[in-house]
Amino acid sequence: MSDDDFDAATPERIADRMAAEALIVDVDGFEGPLDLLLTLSRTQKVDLRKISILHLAQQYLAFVEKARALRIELAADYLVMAAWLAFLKSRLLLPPDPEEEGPSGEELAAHLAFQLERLQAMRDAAARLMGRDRLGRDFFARGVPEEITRTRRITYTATLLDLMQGYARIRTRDEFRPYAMDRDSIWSLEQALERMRGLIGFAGTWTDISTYLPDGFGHDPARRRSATASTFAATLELAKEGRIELRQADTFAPIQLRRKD
Amino acid sequence: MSEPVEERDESLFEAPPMGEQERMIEAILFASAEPVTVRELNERMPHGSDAAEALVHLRKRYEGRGVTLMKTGDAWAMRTAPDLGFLMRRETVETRKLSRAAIETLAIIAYHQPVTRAEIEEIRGVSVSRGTVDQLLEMEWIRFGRRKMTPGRPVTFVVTQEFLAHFGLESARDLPGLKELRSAGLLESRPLPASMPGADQGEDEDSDTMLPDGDQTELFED
Amino acid sequence: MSEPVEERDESLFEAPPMGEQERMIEAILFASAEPVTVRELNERMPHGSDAAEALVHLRKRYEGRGVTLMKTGDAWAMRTAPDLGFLMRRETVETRKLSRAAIETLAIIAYHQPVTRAEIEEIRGVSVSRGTVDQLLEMEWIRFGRRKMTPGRPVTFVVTQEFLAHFGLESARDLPGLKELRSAGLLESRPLPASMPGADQGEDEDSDTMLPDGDQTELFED
Repeated sequence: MSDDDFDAATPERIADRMAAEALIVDVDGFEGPLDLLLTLSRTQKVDLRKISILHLAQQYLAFVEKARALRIELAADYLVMAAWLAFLKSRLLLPPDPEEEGPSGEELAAHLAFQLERLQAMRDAAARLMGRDRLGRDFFARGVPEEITRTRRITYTATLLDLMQGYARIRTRDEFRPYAMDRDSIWSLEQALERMRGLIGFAGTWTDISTYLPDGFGHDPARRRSATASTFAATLELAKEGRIELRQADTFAPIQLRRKD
Repeated sequence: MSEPVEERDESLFEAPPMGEQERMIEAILFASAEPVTVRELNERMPHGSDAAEALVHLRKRYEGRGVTLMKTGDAWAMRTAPDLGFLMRRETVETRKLSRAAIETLAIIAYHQPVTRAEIEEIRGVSVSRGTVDQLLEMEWIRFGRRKMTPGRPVTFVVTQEFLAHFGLESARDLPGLKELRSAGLLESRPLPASMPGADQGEDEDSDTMLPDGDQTELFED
Repeated sequence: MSEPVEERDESLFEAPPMGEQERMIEAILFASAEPVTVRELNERMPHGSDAAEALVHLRKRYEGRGVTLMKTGDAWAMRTAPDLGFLMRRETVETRKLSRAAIETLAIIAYHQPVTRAEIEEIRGVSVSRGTVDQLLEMEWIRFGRRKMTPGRPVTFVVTQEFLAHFGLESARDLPGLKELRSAGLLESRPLPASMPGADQGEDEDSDTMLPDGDQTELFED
């Protein structure tokens, strides 16, 4: 078979060409060279296992030629396939060269045939799968599924030790009274020192000491007293450490501090 | 492989056999999210069907089964049998420690029974919430004792057999006394942490209800 | 205030009669839209019940009815009989139309699982778009399987229980035509001769040549 032969104007060939042209029109509809090859192979009207790969290669090359003639831009992989099929064609037509390495033309052709058959098989399988009775289309699940209600039952428990400790706690509460002092309104020296250490780094300019009172200690008199005392004590401590400078313009005037660099 | 619908409809000029109609309403009622009226059933079934009759058969078929046919208004629905409702529930049991308020109340009742609510409050130094007492009653660890012969004849609380069984006691008198508690090291004079309820006792109505959320969980340490 | 469940459990040291167990699984399966595993059935039924045996009875009872028992994997579900689908059009939820690429990809995954993206591309002859795989993943019809023990350790895809349930398949072994395809050698991974286009693409991603024989069959045995 030659190209001339292929182009001969027998009715069959014309049908082939018309098919090829029809294909060209919707070249976008193909999902790549293998898809195109599979479609072309159908024009051979034989079992995919008996397909003539040589003929198929010629059909494909003719298709690519037509596409070129019609100035249809083919994606690179179509052209790669065309080049490879041209190579395969020559291999199939020429007697095998004993010097040549790699698989023979027949092996390559057989693999291509396998790929086509496999793709077709998968397409058939997909169609059968989608044609099965399907949930929500052919058979249906319960329309009002009932939720499993999960209830949590809580049981309480206690040990004898809990009980005795609880009782002991109540009966001896008076012993603990001195310790149970209300510390809510107290701002301790330790707390003040810790707070000041963190803040003095930012005191580049003279700042009123009262601005260092912790949040929530500025209004209630008792809390304010406690915080003022501890904060003042803390500044003294920091001044002693040489970390800050203190100044007071007058007796009872605001005390100001500044970072000592 | 669904058959074309039209073909089926045309071949069904004659109503399908009653057994077939029964299957049909069974499937429709099963798949439907809402109860279906007889009229609607007839509309959906092949021409000439009698849904009302098919329903009679279907209802009989499901008698005593795990699923039953129910009529609501003039519509029908399939539902799981009411006696099997327990299968639709999943219960998880969680065991928690009694709250401090409950333990203290329980301890006072155990050591002082029979004891009135007012007495419990006096000993605890805080009022006892209804919830705490109810919880202990529900657990069947305490019960009402005889009324006190004092003005107002207040009810008293005593501990129950269940309480004794749970704590492995033969009688409430077996509870260790203060002296024994001390010698057992249960009364070491350790200050209460400042954040503990009872620290400013008296204002603290009931530690159960007054505590901020964060503290609440701590009481259920488990 | 007795605890119904505990009491029930205690009174049921003996398993309920088989007829009763049948009712129970009937109710549970009826109430659930999703398949329920035998294990879950046993967990939900009273102690000592044998869901597997009860299922045999129940399945027989529903044979030929408008509602039938279907098995997917080791889970069971009640479904309307497929031949009555025409009555149910009203309940149909329009499912998103799958593209041809998605359908083919799905079929390849189902028949070749576990399968890598490179293998899917080799079979289809084109690259698989992310969107296609994402769509199938989102529908929960496919999921990631174990990585292949080939260079690059590529991820694989397998179909899910949801896929099987949707298509009414008991297992992946029941895929239509699976045996024929296998005996025709169409589910084998044949190495690509070196000089073919695509042979060098995705070099390390995966190469079929590295696949141990019988890898294919392994996963249908579960």
